[in-house]
Amino acid sequence: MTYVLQLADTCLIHAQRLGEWCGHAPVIEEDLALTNMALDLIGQARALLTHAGALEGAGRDEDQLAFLREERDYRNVVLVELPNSAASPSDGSGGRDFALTTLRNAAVAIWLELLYEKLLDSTDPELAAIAAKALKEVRYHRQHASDWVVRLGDGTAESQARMQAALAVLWPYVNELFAAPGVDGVGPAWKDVEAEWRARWGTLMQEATLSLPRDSALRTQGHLGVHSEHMGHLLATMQYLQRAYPGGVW
Amino acid sequence: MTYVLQLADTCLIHAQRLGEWCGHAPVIEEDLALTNMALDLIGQARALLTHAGALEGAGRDEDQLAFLREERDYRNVVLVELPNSAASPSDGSGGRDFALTTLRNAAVAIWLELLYEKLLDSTDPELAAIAAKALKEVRYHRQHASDWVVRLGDGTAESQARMQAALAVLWPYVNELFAAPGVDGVGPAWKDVEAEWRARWGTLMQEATLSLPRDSALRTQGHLGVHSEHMGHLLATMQYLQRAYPGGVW
Amino acid sequence: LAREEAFEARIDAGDFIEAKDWMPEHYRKTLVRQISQHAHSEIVGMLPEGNWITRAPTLKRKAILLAKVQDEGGHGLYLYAAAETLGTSRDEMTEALLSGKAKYSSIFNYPTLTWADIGVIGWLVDGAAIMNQVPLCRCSFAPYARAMIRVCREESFHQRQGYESLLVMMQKGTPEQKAMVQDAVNRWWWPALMMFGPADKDSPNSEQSMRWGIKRVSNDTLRQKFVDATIPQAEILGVTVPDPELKWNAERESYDFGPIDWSEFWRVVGGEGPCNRERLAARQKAWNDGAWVREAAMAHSRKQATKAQAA
Amino acid sequence: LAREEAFEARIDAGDFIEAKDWMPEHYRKTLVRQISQHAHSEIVGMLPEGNWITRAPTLKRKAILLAKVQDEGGHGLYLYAAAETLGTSRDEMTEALLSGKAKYSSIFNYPTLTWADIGVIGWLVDGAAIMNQVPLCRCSFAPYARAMIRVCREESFHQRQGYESLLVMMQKGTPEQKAMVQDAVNRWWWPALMMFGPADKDSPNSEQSMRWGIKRVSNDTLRQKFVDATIPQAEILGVTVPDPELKWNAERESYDFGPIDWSEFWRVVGGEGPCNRERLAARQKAWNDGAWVREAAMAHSRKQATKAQAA
Repeated sequence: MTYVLQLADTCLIHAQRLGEWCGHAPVIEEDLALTNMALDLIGQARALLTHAGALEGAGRDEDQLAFLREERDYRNVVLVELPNSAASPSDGSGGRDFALTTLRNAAVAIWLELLYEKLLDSTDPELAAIAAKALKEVRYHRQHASDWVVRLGDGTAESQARMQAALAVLWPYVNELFAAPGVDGVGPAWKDVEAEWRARWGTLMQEATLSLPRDSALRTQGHLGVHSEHMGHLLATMQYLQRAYPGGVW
Repeated sequence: MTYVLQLADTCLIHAQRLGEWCGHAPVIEEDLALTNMALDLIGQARALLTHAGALEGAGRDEDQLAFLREERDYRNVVLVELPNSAASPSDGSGGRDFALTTLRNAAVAIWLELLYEKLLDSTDPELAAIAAKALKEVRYHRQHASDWVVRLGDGTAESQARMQAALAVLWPYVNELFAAPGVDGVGPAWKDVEAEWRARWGTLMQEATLSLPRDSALRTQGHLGVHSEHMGHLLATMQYLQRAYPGGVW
Repeated sequence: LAREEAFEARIDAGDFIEAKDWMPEHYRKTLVRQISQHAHSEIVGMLPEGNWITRAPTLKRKAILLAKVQDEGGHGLYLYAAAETLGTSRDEMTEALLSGKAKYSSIFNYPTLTWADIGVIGWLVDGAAIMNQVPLCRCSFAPYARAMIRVCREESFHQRQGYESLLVMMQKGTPEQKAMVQDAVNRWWWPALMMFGPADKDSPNSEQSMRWGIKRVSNDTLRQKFVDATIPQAEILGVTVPDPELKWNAERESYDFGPIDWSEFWRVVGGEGPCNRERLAARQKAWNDGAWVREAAMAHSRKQATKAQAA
Repeated sequence: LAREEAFEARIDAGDFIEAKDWMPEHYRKTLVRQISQHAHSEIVGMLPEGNWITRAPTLKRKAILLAKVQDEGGHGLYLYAAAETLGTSRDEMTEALLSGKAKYSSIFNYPTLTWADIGVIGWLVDGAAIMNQVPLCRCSFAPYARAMIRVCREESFHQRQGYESLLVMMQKGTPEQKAMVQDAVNRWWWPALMMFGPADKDSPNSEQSMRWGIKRVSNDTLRQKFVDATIPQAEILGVTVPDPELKWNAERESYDFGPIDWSEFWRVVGGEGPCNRERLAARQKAWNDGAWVREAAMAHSRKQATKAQAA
C-alpha cells in the first residue's frame, strides 16, 4: 500500500499545485493545458488511492485517503509540494513562477512515464491497468512540458535566466525521485528509473541550452512522510471543507 | 452580541494578518512591533469574544467563537481580511507589502481608538472595562503606525509611490468602517466616529504628503457576514487545527 | 448603399452572414463588442470558480470543477477566434479588457464565498447564460451562431452538474450544508436576474440588435422565462428565493416577481461591485507576469524559423 | 605584549572584560563571531515558529507563541547590540548572515511540521539552548554575560511554556494529539543533542575559548547534562526518545546514549539540511523587500534633520 500511496499522493499534490494556476497563466492556452494536466493527475490519483484503499482493506475510499489523513501520512515527494514560486519561501503562499512550474511538470512527467512503463509489467493487475491508462496522459504532459522547457530555455536572455534560477531551486529536490524502494514484482524501486531519467533530462537541458546545477546532498523524505513546511499550508486549504463539515455529503 | 462580534472579529482577523509578517519584516524592530500589535489585538479579541459568548449565553467560549464558526458568521470588516499585499489578488496568497500593512494599521488604530473612547461610556460595564484597557494599546499602535505612514509617505519618491498605490487599494474598503449601526447606550453607531476619523486621517495624509484617492461607491459588508474571497483562505489556515483534531485539548 | 440594402434584405430573409461577406461597419462593431465581451466573460469567469479548485470537497468534485473551468477557457478561446474573423486581434481585445474599456458579465464581480456557490453558479448563472445564449444560436452572424451552439451544449452540461451537486447536498447533506446552499441561493438570485440586462425600456441598443438578428428575444422576456423555468427547480431542490413578492400569476401563467435593485446593477457595471477591482487586477497580473513567457515563446519561434531557413 | 599579559592575568583572576577595555584581536574576533551567530540564531529561529502563528489552535496558544517569537526578536536585537560594542555594525553582521558567511544554529534548519513541534522546540530546543547558555552568564566578556542572564531567564520561561503545552496534550488530549507529540519528539531529539556541537575530540576551537573564559564547560559535558535532565521530564510527559541504546548507568549516575549521526550534523552545518535554503531565502527576501522601507526611513530622517537645522 505504501508504494501505491507514494505514487498516488505525488499525483494528488502535484495536481493541487497545478490547480492554483487556474485563471492566472501567461496565456489562456496554458490555463487550459495546466488545468488539463491537473485533471489527468487527479484521475490517476483517484484510481491509485482507490486501489491503495482496497489493498489496505480498512474500507477507506479515495476521499477519506485524499482529505482525511494527517500530514505525516502523506507519501508524496517534497518536489511536488513546493509552492509554484520560490519567492515566498516559508509560508506556502506567494506567487506563481511559470519557469518553476514548467520545469517541475517536465521532471515529474518524465519520471511518471518511466515508472508507468515499468508498471505495465506489474504482477498487480490493477496497478498495471492504471499504468496503461495513465501512460498515454503523462506522455502528452511530458511532450507539452518539454516543449515549454525548450522554448523558455532557448528563448530570450531573461527567460533563460529565469529557467536557470528555477532549476537551481528545484534541483536538490529531484534526488527524492529515486529514493523509494520497490516491491518485488509489484513495482520497481525508483532508482531503477534514475539512469534513464537523468539521460532524458540531460538531453532536454541540452536542447533548452540550460546547464545543470551542482548535485546537492539534500535528501528530502516526503515519501516517508517527512514533508516541508509548505505541506501543512497546502493541506489546510485542500482538506478544509472535509474537516469543517464532518459527515457532509458532496 | 453582533455589535461586540463586529469589533472582536475585526481585532482577531487584523491580528491574523499581522501574524503573517513574523520573521519577514523590513527591520527586526518592525518584526517586534507588528508582533506586539498582533498580541495586543489578540488580547482584545479574547476579551471581546468571551464577552460576546457570555451575551449569547449558549456556552461558547473564546476559542469556539474564534475557530469554529463558519465564514458567514464572522463579522469583521473586509478591510482587515485583505491580504498583506495586493499583488496576488484572488487567492489569499502572496507577498507582504509593508506600505499596505502600515496604512491599514494606522487606519484601524485610529478607528479603534475613537470607538474605544466612546465605549468608555458604555452602559455595558464589561465593554467599558475592555475599552479602557484596550485604549492604551491602540493609542500606541496609532502612534507607531502613523509615524511610519509619515516616514514612508514623506520619504523617497519610491516610498511615496508605494504608499500612494497601497492607499488606492485600501481606500474603497475604508467606507465599511462607518457602516455598522450602534446599540442604544451600549455602543455608538460606527458613523458617529466618521467625521473625526476623516479629520484625523486627513491630517495624517497631509503630514505624509499623500493625496487621498477619489471616494469609492464600494460598500463591503463584512460586518454583515458578507466577506471577500480572501476570507475563506484565511479561515482555512486559522481554523485548521481545531477542525482537524475535533475534541482536542491544547 | 446598394450593398447595405442587399445586406438588410438578406437579414430580413433570415440568411446567415459569414465573416467573408460584406457587412455594415456598425453591424461589425456591434458584433465585435458583443462577442469579445462574451469571450472576456468566459475568461474572467474562470476566477470565481478557480477560487475553489484547491478546496473542492471531494476528488470527483475537484475533477468536475477543473473540467468545467477548462471548458470555460475553451469557450473564451473559441469566441476570441470568432471575433478575430471580424478583423480584430486577440491582443487588441485583451488590451481592451485589461484597460477596463471592454466589459465582461457583471455576475463575475460577485465573490464565491462558500462551496455551495459553485453549485449555484452552475445552476443559476449558467442557467441564465443559456437562456441568454440559446437565441444566439440563431444569430444572423454565422460564426457566432455556430460558437453558441457548442457553448450552449457544454453550458447545459455544467448547469445539470451544478444542480445535481446542490441536490446531493440538499437531499443527503447535513443541516449545515443545507443552510450553505440556501445562503448561496440568497446571494446569487438577484445578480442572476440582472444577467439579462436592463429592463427593455432602459435598453437602447437592443432595438438595432433585434433588427439585425443579433438579438432575438428581449431582456425582460428572457428574464421572465428564466424565472418561470427556475422556480420549479428551486422547489424540487427545497430552497426558496429571496423575493417576498414572488408568486404564481395564474392569469399570465407565469411568476410575478419583485423589483430589481437597478442601482446595484449600475454600480457593479460601473466598476464598484464587490470584486471588480480584484478580477481586473488578477487578469492584469496574469498578463504582466506572463510577458516574459510570451516574449520567450516568440523569440524561440523566430530562432526556429531562422534555423529552418538556414537549413 | 605587556597588555596581552595583563589581559591574560585578568582572565585568570576571573575578572570580567568590558567593551572599552583593551583585548587581544583574536579574543575580540571570537566573541564577535559567537555573539553574532547567537543573534542570527534568534532571528532565524523566528521562522520555524512563525510558521505556526497563523495556525495556533487556541487564542491563548497564539498569544503565547506571538510573545515568544517577540522575545526572540528582542534577544536578537540585544545580542546585535552587544556585538556592536566590539566594533562591528549590524549591517555588517546582516550582510554576513545573508551571504551565508555567518552561521546560525543548525537546529533551525529543521522544519516545524506539526503543532507539537512548537511545544517540543520549547522543551528540547530551548532546553538545550539554556544548558548551553547558563555557563555563558559567567562569560569573561561582561556585556555578553549580562545579555545571557536576561536571555536565559526568558528562555527558561519559554521552556516551561513549551513543556506545559505538551503536558496538556499528553494528559488531556486525544490519541491523535498524543501521537503528534511523540512524533515531534522523535524528530527533534537527535537534532537537539547535536545543538551542543561536535564531540570534544572534534572541537578544535573550544580549547582557546575555554582558556579565555568565553566557554566554560565542554560540549560533551553539556550534552550529558542535558540528557540527564531531560529523560526524567520525558518520563513524566509519557513519551520516549528515539534511542534504543539509552539506559541508566548506575555507576556513572548518568544516562548512556547511542552514537550521534555526525554525518547528518555536518551535512546540515554544510548547508544541505532540510530547510537551510529556505531559511536563508526568507531572510534575504525580507531584507531585499524591505530595502525601500529602510531607505525611506533614512531619507525622512535626513529631511527632518535639515528642517531642524533650518529652524
